[in-house]
Amino acid sequence: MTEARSSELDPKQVLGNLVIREEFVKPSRRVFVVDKSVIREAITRLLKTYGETSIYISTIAGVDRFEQGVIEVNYFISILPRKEVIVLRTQLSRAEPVIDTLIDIVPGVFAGENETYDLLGVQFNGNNTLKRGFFVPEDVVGKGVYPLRKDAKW
Amino acid sequence: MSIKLIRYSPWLVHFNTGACNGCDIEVLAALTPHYDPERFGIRLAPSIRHGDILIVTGAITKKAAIRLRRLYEQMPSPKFVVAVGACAYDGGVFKDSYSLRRGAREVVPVDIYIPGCPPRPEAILHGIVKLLQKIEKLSEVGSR
Amino acid sequence: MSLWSEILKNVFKKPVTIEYPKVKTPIEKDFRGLQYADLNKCNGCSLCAIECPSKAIEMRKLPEDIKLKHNPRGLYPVINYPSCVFCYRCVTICPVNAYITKNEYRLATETEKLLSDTLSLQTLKSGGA
Amino acid sequence: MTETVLQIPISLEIPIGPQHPALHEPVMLKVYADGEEVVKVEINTGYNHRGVEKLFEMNSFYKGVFISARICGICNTVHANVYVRGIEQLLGLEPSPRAKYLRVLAMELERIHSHMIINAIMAEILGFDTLFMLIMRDRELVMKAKEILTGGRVLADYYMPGGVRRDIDDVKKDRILDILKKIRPRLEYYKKLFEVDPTITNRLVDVGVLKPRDITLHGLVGPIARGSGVKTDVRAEDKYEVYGEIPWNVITRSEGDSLARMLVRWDEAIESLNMCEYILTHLPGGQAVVDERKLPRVLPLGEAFTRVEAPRGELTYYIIGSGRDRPYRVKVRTPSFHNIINSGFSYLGYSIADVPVILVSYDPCISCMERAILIKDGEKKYVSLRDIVNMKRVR
Repeated sequence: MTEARSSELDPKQVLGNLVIREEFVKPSRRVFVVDKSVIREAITRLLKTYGETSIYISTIAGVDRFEQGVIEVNYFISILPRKEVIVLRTQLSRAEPVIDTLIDIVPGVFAGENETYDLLGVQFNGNNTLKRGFFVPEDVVGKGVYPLRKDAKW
Repeated sequence: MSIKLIRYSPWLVHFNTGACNGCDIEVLAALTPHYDPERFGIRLAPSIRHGDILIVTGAITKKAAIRLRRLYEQMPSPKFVVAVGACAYDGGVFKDSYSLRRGAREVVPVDIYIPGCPPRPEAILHGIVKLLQKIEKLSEVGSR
Repeated sequence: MSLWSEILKNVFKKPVTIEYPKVKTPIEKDFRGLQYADLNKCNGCSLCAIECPSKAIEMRKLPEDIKLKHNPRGLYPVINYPSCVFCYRCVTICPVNAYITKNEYRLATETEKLLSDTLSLQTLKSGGA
Repeated sequence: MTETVLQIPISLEIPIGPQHPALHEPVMLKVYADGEEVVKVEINTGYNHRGVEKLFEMNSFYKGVFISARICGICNTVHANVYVRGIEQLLGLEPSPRAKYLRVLAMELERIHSHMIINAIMAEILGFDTLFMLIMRDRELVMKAKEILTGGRVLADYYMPGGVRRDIDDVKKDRILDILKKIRPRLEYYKKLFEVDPTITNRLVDVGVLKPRDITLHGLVGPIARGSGVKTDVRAEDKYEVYGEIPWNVITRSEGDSLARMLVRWDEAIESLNMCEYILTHLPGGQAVVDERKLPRVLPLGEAFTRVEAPRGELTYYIIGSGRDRPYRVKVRTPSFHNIINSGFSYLGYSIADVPVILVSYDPCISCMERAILIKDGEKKYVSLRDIVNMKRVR
């Protein structure tokens, strides 16, 4: 009974005071901008409300916003009973892109966090599986270049 | 185009150097009943050391290039290389990527190119038959 | 019982194999095979070379003895087939529909380049310009 | 249990790949085995990394349509479709109803042939080579239908923002319908074979069982999730193109083992066949082909996140426009990226002989997986694709 009711909750209510502002990604997918320090809490709340078998992290997309000096990390979360995809967006400073890992809460971020680290150089605190050069060829790794950064040269 | 020319059974070795699987499934399709290259004695070799013809599919990534070179060195002579698809020729749509070498010929000597993206199975067979005719010519010159 | 009928059916059935070099497999008329520019129409705008996703098209100068009124710049596209991905972007983007498309797919080549220049230049002769 | 297995001293290291006769995929596996039990598998990847996401940023977004199709040859129409829909969202274009129907037709034909090829490979892995050859023979029919529709056997290059690139007439329509009629009894026969044949069921039943909780926590998608009773299908959730209009069902099974995953695929192939026939008999009139010369040249600012149900599961594209002719960022997350990299836990407790079966039941596709970056290392028990198949052959 409680299960059915909780799946009707709007994700905005669930996240509550964590949301700094709301944006949109076409086609009408809601983006909740949260601070990087509360990302673990946000995911835990979503997991608790909707249940472990009802949501999964679909994509982790890092974006280098070169002009603004930030690296965005977007978590695309699919909520199955609501047939909806919401986005949690965090912004990290470009000079020191560090964010807490989710790997102990949701093991499925393993692939995404590794990829974001190798391509964009985002450090995930507490994830000790990160390793460079598994995908990027060695000559690029040797120069310490993250290929998807806008100022990358090789 | 006569098949009589073919005296030997060339065995193929297939190496995917970073293809999109398009060429791979067409190479696979070329080996199935519809086209049946075993009529010419062509079949997949169980190991690189038994192979006569190396089929290279896909863009040559820097990591795979090292392996391709090593495979080529391990093949017994005479050995021939067939580059299948635009990616193996020069990278196709992927040229200019940070992760690629420009084409198979940078790494190994290529005997025949099969254009297409991906080539039809018939085109792959056509290319191999053409290569066999070339081999035949070479061996005739050699025996004289 | 059904086993026997299956066996009999298969004994008299033709094999599915197409004896390829002897028998040609049926190819669709509009299969994306080789394409080249018809110089009777091409105006040398270079749009195909710019738009080609695999950068397989190179604009070349026409031979000196050929002067075309509709082609003031004297350029024509030359496709390098091994590099081409046969997406037909050049065919659909061409402002004057100058490309001729064929369903020919047997293009295996021993040489490093297989160019469309002779095919393109032939269109001038046959067109009787 | 997991911990103790990992602590067993490693007795034998078997390197497999990147070139291997049974393995047509460029991955290198280091398998650590103790007797029959795999204790650890390391995957070395990067052999197929082509830097696609950077290429999107370097080329105009029209070239991106063709690059996206070449990320994966087996699922090229879905890649192109999801990219084109993202571009359409940014440009504000809407294709005609006929174009939408034709788009779905191309995608469903591709789903049939993709599901057939993975089932054929599964038959080969089980040592049932006759079945492999039979399925591959019948798959040629689907390829012919694709050739009639799109002009290419594998790579369709069928999509353009605003519509499709070629139309079909009544003659072609009837030919495709004829082919579909021939395929239907074959698909039903193979499905029955997978249900009843002891050669297959003895190897697949109760192998690689996944619970719904494992599926969502590890982000597994597609037929794998549906084989474990998780009802997730982007076609039903987003109702993109015309999936909201044509009748079809989401297939789920509750067993969660390898056989359930393969049977979900056969059921889906039959479901796709029904959709194709419905589309061909209910094709609306109008203009489907878009004039590429009149399309806008600039991609406006904005963000789009589009999803599609690829044969292997949910495929997502995240596109950011730049106000110029090239996108600012394109992020591609392919189904194999999650299905293969995150599924390492599922091999625990099974013997070596079961590893290839489990692996193939995930429908591995390295080119999809590595398009951007692939990283993996020991730590977990990690087993990769078709490669492990080889393990069996090596022995």
